[in-house]
Amino acid sequence: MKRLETGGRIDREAPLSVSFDGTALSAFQGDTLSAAMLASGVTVVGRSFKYHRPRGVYAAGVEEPNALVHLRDGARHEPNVRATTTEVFDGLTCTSQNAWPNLRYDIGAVNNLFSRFLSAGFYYKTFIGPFRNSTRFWMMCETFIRKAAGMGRGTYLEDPDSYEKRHVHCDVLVIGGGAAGLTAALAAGRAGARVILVEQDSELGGAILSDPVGSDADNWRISVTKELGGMDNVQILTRTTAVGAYDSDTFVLIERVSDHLKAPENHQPRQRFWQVHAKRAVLASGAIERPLIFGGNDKPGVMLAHAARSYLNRYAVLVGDTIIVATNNDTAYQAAFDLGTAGANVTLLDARQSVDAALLAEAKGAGVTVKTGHGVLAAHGRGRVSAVEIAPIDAGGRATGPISRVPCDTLAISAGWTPSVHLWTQRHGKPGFDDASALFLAAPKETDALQTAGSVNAVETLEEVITQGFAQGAEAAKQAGADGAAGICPAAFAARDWPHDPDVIWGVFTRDGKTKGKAFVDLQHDVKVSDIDQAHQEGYVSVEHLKRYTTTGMATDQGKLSNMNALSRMAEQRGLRVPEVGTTTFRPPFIPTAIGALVGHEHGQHFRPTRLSPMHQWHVEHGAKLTQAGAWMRPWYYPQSGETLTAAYIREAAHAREHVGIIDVSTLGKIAVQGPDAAEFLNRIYVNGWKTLQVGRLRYGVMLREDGFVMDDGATARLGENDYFMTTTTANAAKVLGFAEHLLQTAWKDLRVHVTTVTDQWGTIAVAGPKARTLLSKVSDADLNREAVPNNHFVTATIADSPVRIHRMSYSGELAYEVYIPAGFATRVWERLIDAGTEFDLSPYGTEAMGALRIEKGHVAGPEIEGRTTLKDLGLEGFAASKKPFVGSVLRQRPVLDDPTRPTLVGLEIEGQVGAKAGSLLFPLQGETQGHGDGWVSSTTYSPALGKYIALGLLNNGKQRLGETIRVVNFVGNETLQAKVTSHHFFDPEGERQNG
Amino acid sequence: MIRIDCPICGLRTETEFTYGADATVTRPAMDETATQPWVDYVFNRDNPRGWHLEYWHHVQGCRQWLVLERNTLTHEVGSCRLAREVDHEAS
Amino acid sequence: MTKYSALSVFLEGLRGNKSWSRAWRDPEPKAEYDVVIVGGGGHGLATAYYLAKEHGITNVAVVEKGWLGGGNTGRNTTIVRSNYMMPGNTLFYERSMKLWENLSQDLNFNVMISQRGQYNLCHSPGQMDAARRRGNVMRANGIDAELFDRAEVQQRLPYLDYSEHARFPIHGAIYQSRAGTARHDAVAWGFARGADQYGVDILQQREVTGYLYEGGKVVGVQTNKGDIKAGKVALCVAGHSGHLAQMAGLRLPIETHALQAFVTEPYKPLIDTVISFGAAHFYVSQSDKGGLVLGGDLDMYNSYAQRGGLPMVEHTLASAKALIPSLSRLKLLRHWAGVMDMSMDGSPFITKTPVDGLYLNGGWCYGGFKATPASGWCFAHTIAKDAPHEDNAEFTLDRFNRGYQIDEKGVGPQPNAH
Amino acid sequence: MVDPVIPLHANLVPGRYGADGDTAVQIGTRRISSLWQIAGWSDFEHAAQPLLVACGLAGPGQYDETQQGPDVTAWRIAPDKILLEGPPDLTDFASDSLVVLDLSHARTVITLNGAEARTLLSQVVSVDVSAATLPVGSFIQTGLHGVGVLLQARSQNGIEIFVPTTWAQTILDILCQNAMPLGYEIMSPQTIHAAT
Repeated sequence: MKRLETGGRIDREAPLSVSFDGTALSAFQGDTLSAAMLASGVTVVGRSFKYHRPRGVYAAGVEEPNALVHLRDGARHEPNVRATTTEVFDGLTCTSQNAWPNLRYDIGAVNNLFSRFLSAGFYYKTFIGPFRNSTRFWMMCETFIRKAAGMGRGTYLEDPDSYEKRHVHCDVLVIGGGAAGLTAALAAGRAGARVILVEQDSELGGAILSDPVGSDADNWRISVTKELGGMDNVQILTRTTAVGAYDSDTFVLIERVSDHLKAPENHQPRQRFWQVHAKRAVLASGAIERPLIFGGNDKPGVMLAHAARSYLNRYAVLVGDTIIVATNNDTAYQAAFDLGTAGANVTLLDARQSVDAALLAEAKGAGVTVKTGHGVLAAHGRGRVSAVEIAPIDAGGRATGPISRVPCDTLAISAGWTPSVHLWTQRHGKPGFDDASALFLAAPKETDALQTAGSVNAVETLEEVITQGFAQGAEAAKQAGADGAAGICPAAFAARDWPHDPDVIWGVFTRDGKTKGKAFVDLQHDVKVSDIDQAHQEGYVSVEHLKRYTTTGMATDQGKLSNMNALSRMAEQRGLRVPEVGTTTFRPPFIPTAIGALVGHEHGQHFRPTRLSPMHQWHVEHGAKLTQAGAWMRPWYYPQSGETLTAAYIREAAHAREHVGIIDVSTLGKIAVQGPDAAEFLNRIYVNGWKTLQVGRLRYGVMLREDGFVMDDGATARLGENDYFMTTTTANAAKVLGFAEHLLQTAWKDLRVHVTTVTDQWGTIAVAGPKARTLLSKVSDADLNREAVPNNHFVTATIADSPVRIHRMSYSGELAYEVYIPAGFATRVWERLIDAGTEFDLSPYGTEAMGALRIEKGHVAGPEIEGRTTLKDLGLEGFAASKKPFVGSVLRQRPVLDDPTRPTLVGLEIEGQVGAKAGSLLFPLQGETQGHGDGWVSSTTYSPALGKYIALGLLNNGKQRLGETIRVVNFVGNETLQAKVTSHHFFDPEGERQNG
Repeated sequence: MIRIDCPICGLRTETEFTYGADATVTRPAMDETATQPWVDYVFNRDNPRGWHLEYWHHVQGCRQWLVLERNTLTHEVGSCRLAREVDHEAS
Repeated sequence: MTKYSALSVFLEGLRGNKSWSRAWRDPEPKAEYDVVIVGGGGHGLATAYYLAKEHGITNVAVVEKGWLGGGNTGRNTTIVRSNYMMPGNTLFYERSMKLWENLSQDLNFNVMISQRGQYNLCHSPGQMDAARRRGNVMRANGIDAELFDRAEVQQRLPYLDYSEHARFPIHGAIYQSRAGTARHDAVAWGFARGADQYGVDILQQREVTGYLYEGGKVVGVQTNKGDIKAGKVALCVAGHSGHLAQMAGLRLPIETHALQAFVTEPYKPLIDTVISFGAAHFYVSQSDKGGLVLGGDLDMYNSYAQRGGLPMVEHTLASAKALIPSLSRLKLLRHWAGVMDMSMDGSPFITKTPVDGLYLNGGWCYGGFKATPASGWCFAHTIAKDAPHEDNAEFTLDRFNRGYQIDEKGVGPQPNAH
Repeated sequence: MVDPVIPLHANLVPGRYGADGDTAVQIGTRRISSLWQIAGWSDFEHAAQPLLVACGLAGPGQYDETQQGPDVTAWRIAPDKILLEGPPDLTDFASDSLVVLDLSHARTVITLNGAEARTLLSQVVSVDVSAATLPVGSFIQTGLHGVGVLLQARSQNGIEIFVPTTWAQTILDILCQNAMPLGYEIMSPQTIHAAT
């Protein structure tokens, strides 16, 4: 292996510092990592998955199964990086993987010696272990298996780079920048369509980049690329891979913005995710060369013929001195000729019995020896291939004559080409089978918006590739509504044809149909021809069974190299044709894709949007500890210096009962219900009646789901004749609104009602405590006397120059008001209350204290309205009107929901000085503590007002058990308490305080 | 990424919508007191494999409930109408 | 039939692995069976196995339209656990767990039960309370469960996001140490081999197209390759239950939805347990091969397409990175979807149907894999005895009429929310 | 009446952020003088006409086109709903056929200006925001980071985003995050006020 003095697309003026396992490589700008490895004589680049066999560079593109490395280090460390698609940069460091202690002496290679015992599915048959009802033996074995498995090593360090998403819309998306893609983009661009042309390589050209610089092909590429570059309506994305074709018109592209650099620069993302919506798309994704199968076909020094040519012409690396090219088709001849011309001693073995005379003549001219009707039966060599056994073969690939051993240092192979139909099948399912080429091809219908062009269709000549690309591009533009003229297709250049031959062999075998030595179908996963045979023998005959039993096609290349050969062997075993065997399904992504790129910015604090009260800034500035409530951040408690949550909530709750407290309840869902039929609407959606509610009043309401369980509760005020103001719980606001809109737009179209969220319009402050009225009277112009504003009434007023609405209602059980303030004035009103409250010893309180107050009062909340409780369970059946139907009124009467022994809401007074934990189970004082218990604890708190720990719970037949002492068992906390069952109205059951 | 042609807003991605399930069921009249019609409406489904009529709610757009024809096997979409303009008995 | 063991692997290896026998036969169907099971996935094969093993009913056929184990059995994220809270579910899933623990020995097939434990993370005090209730129910039913606080979780799973940037901070977790994973394909193959050894006929590539009736009773199935008579016909076709029930004139409380699964490239061990995020529907484990297996939420709309929509791809991977920031540079290898019977309360059916002679096992939502052994065990009991076992007594179709909704999440009759 | 507080003011720290080079986009906010929603039913267009005329508007308008009157801007956000910026108190127009709702505090405007304003927008919304599809004078209701917003193109390089107020901060944060590779400037609220 050596770097040539001239030629290639590398910049010899720009040598780069690149190392592999600590050894410096010869590398220039324009190299891929695999090119630099080959240029530097690196033969073994990695170890295989199962047998840890040494492997070398096998391909030159995304299909590479062997050359996977650890790239970079520290937080930018990345495992399983394909050297063949990694552009080198100055300072690149990479190391080998899946080898210990090192690549040369890998302990794991012992598996290779025992491979006969590790054949397909061996682990299903052993490691079962002697112990009944125990998985211990297997798990012990598994520990070792897991360490040996896997490929690269990941890191626990956080990725320092950013990823970006973009959404673009175009008329024509062209996938692939090879000859067909270039002409497709050209035609569509000339027609005036908005075109996006995507190419995964760093440059446009596709296979043309493997032609010599200055060749006709290269000149053609430059001229077409130049014309495309001049079109404003054509966007060219290089270093970008179309990884997925999703529903409708959606494609996902991943652009590697900074991967060719040591690290992203100037705040640029590492990668960019493009979500493309394309009216039409042209898939010009080309084809991937297929390997021939024979014994020892995995040895370093064996590689795809086109890869050898690519390394030569693009990177000026001659991969060997004495090269055997083994093929079953015409296309490998060009590789042989170029390698010969570059100075290698090349022998070409063609499996076919007869070959076109012109081709043979050309070979003679290039100094390439051709043996027709011959194949490689086995490759030999330690570390690297040093010789091959060749033999004359018949049309089935079986050796028919004497075997001879020929020395060589490189074996370049080709068994034909497999079209890359991945994106088409992602969208449309299984491909069709083309008998002429014996290949799976896309089967587009005339109407499909995803068209195909070029080698992906197994087109035989370059002329046709180019004209088909052009025609498909023009058609796509026309279908997308671009009506300009595409003009004339650029003339083709000379290139080698790809004549179809459905009868080509896929492997070379001994006289009795065996491979000679280990012959690998899936290189990375070490699946041998004999594994496929064995799976067949054991009855794993379906393509899906065989894939899963042998793991063929499941490696990081997802079968790009192995699928067709595996199918061919299966077909032989079953005596069927390949299409009758079928094929597995290609799934996105086309190539392994960084998770970060699919996430973009939606991680960390941006994982989900955050919703903030208009008074949020004040809470933050005043030291509130915040908690999540769905999307919202809410003040949990306001700790004084060094105070714990428990100390703080007890202080805050007690304070509200003694003096006055305020809490930000802006998170309550608020819905404007408007229209002449609003009362009828409320009557239907709430269990209680609304026809009598007068303007200026409000009322508590409960609503059920359609299935009769409780959904939500809250107060609704009547602001005007046709104007109601509904509140919902924080958690259910969106659900209630969507449900109301659904009913109004589908089932209740006759009701003239609109519902609109006004949660964002209003900040809300609850003011609670004996001094609440005094405080509000001081800051507002309203008359809040008991007579003027009894409970469940509201008034409009002004506080701190802001218009507000003061609702008199209580959640805490105290004398309490809710002040509704236009959001932009909310902080101002809050601050006014804080200032004015000094003389009343006002203190803000958070959600934990709010919880304590509502538990004392026996109000239900989320832990009780948990989706499985009924009105009766929660002691709310008194609200249900008997004379009118409402949502859920029929299904709530199903027998199980109506069972009198169901768990019902009770209070629990905990004995002793330790609180119960919510989620504890309830059991009678006597008997086993087994099963589901007699109920559970839903909410707990220390009650400052009662001076004891209390809880709410749901207890079987609870109403009949008041006064009973029961056990409260928290198994996971190893704690059993006793509690007395009481009414859930612990505090001020008569409501004297809130009505005072 | 399913794309839905909202009659009000135009062609949009599915992420702007929430799914409202089967649009072929008819909610019983409010005064229906028998259990079975409600059980059928709330719980039982045709669940076709192929073309289906479904409710979708354009929550991040015009907030209209839509009736969309969609193929559950291929995810192709057909007509899309405002639910309020769909005569239920006729559909 | 070769008995599998280390010795047999050794001896066969010496002989070049040439004399392994078939794992199951490819028989010609008989004209009539005592029981025809429709659906050759894990549940159908387990049903056949336990019919033979527990009830001595061996004149059984399993009819599969494609290849056995080719549906959801081979598409799921392989998690087994028994952390169910609702009466009707708790003991059923624990029966399954107990069967799992002996399944490799029972089947003489290593289904690779790996009791690596499972963490359900909690991100608020309310979630901790709900987890405690679940854990207490489990413990009171003899199922292992532990509740960990944030510090304990951090010590055990140091690679999660405990930074101040975490949108949903971790408050703690509920943990079941006996939970874990199994090798999904092996479960189907092991049950198939086990059933076959009892004489059950597994008929692949044969699609049921209708039923044979006598006086309103189902007495067999029509298939694309001819009729087969049967004493009883049992459906095990989760994902397609609605479709096959409709052929018998039944409307089910089921919608079919697609659930996605994801696998990364293989890596050396990074995550040695199963972790479920509490702030979004997301869970992760690492397979023996080294791929991280990620599970997400439903695509939200009815679907029979076995491929996933892009929004849920983005959503699931966002959850992955939000939970474990270091996953960012690791690479997604492949994603796919299975079609789920999503029932109206999130719980399954193992029951006789209103049609005489027709039995239903379905409605598994995305809990089907872990239920496989108990599902087969209980369904076999139900078919053999014509009455449910107490562990599946509530998995009936009429429970919605009665109001017995087994709703683990408390979200109500909204299939895509379970 | 006092000035309402725009929730972003505390966090809009004027300055230049992100990538070096030309400032690709300026991010700021502006006051909403008033915002009302009017809604009706099958006779909505008829019922709304007097109010629209009083606001100097010709009619209910199109679903994608901003209607600009002398003092009032209007967006037809649904078949039977119109959002109006700038009108006086509309309470008196309410009837059995028309309901009105004050939403003046329910939205916050985030402004994007600059050569890459539309690029930035394309990073956060899935709709086509190119000038061809979202021309000057048009509007779109769509989702941004999971939140329903209204976008309007005020000029070739100037976009306004109407965000529900309680989501405004999170939207601003995600916009800034996305603008880092472009290079952006946060405009001081005073500057913006002076400019509008």
